[in-house]
Amino acid sequence: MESEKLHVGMSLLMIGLVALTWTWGLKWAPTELHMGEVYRIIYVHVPAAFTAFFSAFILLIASIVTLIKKESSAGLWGRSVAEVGLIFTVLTLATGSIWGRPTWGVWWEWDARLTTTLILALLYCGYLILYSSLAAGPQRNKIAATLGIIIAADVPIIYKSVTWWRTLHQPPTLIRPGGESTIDPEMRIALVSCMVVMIIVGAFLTYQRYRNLALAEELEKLSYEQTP
Amino acid sequence: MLKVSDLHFGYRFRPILQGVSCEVSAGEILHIVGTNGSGKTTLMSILAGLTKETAGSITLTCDNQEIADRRQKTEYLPAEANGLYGKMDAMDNLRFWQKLRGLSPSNEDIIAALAQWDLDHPLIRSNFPTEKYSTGMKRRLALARVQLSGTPLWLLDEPLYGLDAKGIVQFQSILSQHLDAGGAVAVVSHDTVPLETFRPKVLEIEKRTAS
Amino acid sequence: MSPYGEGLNPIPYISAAFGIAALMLGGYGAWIVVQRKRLKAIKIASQYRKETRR
Amino acid sequence: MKLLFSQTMTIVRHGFKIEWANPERWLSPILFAITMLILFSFSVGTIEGPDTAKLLVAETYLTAFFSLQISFARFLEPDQQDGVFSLLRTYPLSGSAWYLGKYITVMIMGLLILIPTIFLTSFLHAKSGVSLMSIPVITVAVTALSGMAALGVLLSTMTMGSGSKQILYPLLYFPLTAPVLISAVEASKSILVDNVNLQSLMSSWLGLLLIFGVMSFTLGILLFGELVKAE
Repeated sequence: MESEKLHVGMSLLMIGLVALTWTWGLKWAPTELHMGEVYRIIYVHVPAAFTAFFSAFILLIASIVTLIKKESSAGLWGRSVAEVGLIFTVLTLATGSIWGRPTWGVWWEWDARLTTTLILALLYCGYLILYSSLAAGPQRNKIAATLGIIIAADVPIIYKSVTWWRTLHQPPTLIRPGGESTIDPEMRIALVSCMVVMIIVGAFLTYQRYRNLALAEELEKLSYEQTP
Repeated sequence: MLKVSDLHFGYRFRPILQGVSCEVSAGEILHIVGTNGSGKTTLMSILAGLTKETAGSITLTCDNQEIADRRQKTEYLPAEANGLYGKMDAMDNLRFWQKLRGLSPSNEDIIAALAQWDLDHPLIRSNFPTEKYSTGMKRRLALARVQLSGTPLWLLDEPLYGLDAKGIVQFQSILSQHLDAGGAVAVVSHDTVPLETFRPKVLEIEKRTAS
Repeated sequence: MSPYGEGLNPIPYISAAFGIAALMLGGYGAWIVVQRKRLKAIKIASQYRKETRR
Repeated sequence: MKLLFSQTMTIVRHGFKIEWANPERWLSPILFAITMLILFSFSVGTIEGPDTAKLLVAETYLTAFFSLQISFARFLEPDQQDGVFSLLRTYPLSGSAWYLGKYITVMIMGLLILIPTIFLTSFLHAKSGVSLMSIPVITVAVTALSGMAALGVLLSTMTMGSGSKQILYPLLYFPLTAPVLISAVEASKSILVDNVNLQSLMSSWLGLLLIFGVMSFTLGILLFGELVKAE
């Protein structure tokens, strides 16, 4: 099966790209004046956060397509991108709190971005649980698509309210994790390349997960054909 | 009135209806027969507009105009459900469904319809929740809803379920009134004897054979 | 300068962050690969049975 | 258009008939609110000092938040019995009239829970001198309710067929309406503490509440019709 070799090749490429951009961020990017080395966590935290929120956008598109084109497989795409989105939100929270420890001295800080990511993680969990709790079929695709649109439409409002709420209670600290305020050009290139690679990895994982789901559905189809 | 051509329906890759075609004209009864699980109820729910067919076409024409939204001219009686709000009484239940159709029946019309089904007794027609009704009474109330709806096409799934002998006679009388007035009926019923007098047109649905 | 920044050895934090990232993404990828293999095996088995039965 | 309006009014009128015939459906959220307020007082103790308003506002909105969720979760139960919901889908009933009817019913039942909660907090904590029973605060609360009700009807319809309804509320409904809680609490606080007037709040919290309300309602009207269409 030639496509097998293709996918193995692609995954190796992914691993190579990630390794390259991470070493770039870890080794070759300059140290940060204020925070020293520990800021390098930004090279995994910010790309993960960006991918997490970007997958919410893709979920919106997949959901709209599901509602418009009934027979399309967009429902499975929505389900896969939500799962990958959950992985990245959890990753963002983990790296965010690891970065927070040396920066704020605590594992959790009610930073606007982190809080929104936390809520987004809950929403992804809700989406996946609702998806699996419904009986398979066109109705489930429609309900999941509706929820996908609601979640994606709500994220900006959540972020807005949390940011206002956050600035009300604590004035923004000088360097916030994920803050690009004091970033110089060299760091910016490294960060952007890390982000681009992380988006590609996210897309690749979503595509592979989608293929598994499509394969599982195909097997279900076959199993029905066998039943008398 | 109702024309169904080459209807296909599959649920989760399982083809249930394969190329069903039939026609019901005004004043006619279509009796849908078939073994259990052959898709009779699925066909009814497709005709009622609850489920979408995967292929094929259904056209409903009343006084030779095609109806865009079939639901305006169709009343559906599901097999295991009567569509009654348990906490509401008979009058309110009937009034609710007629109002949704844009009709506003007076109390007399509702009571007259209930009378035909022996449900018009003052103690049981109002402030008496329908959840306290017996199965037969609920079925008769649902049939009263179908009768009051004034729609030309009736889709009745096991209408005789729970009806006693008297109920069956009442059912036959409203059925003949409906047919004489130029209405049409598609019915699924295991109990075929009461329908014989109307010499129904029969549509046989074979069970899907394993591919 | 963040009060906790100086004198704190950043290596464990950086390695923890990147380690978790590698673990989660790698683990998820591996899980997908395992799942793909399992599904493929079932598919091939069912096709084989179909041929022999006909 | 007239049919649309009469269909909506039919759903609203019969919605009330059901609620009236089944008082437990709206009494239990109110009683839940009362108990929560009492438990709040027991756990927080007497409230004085600068933070009084903050605590009272938080207490009110949290209590209202949870009791509203109870009534939203059970909102479509009468429709689910005896195949009423499926029969409604076979009727020539437009999705928006249906949604609008349900929305109005939920809004009024929501007010029946929200207003007593606000009154009770002010009543129970009269000694603290802070009262939420003022027009601006109630306007903020009702605006918050308008968004939550719009989302509540949609989510109730979506989770109707799913088995795990209980878990879906903390995972879906609360995170989605978190901005409403934040905005309502902050807006009410700025009214009570800094006696900011409503107009200036429009460009901040009240504005966000309105955007949330309008967005949820529009999503509701558009997506509800899609959900009930023949699948």
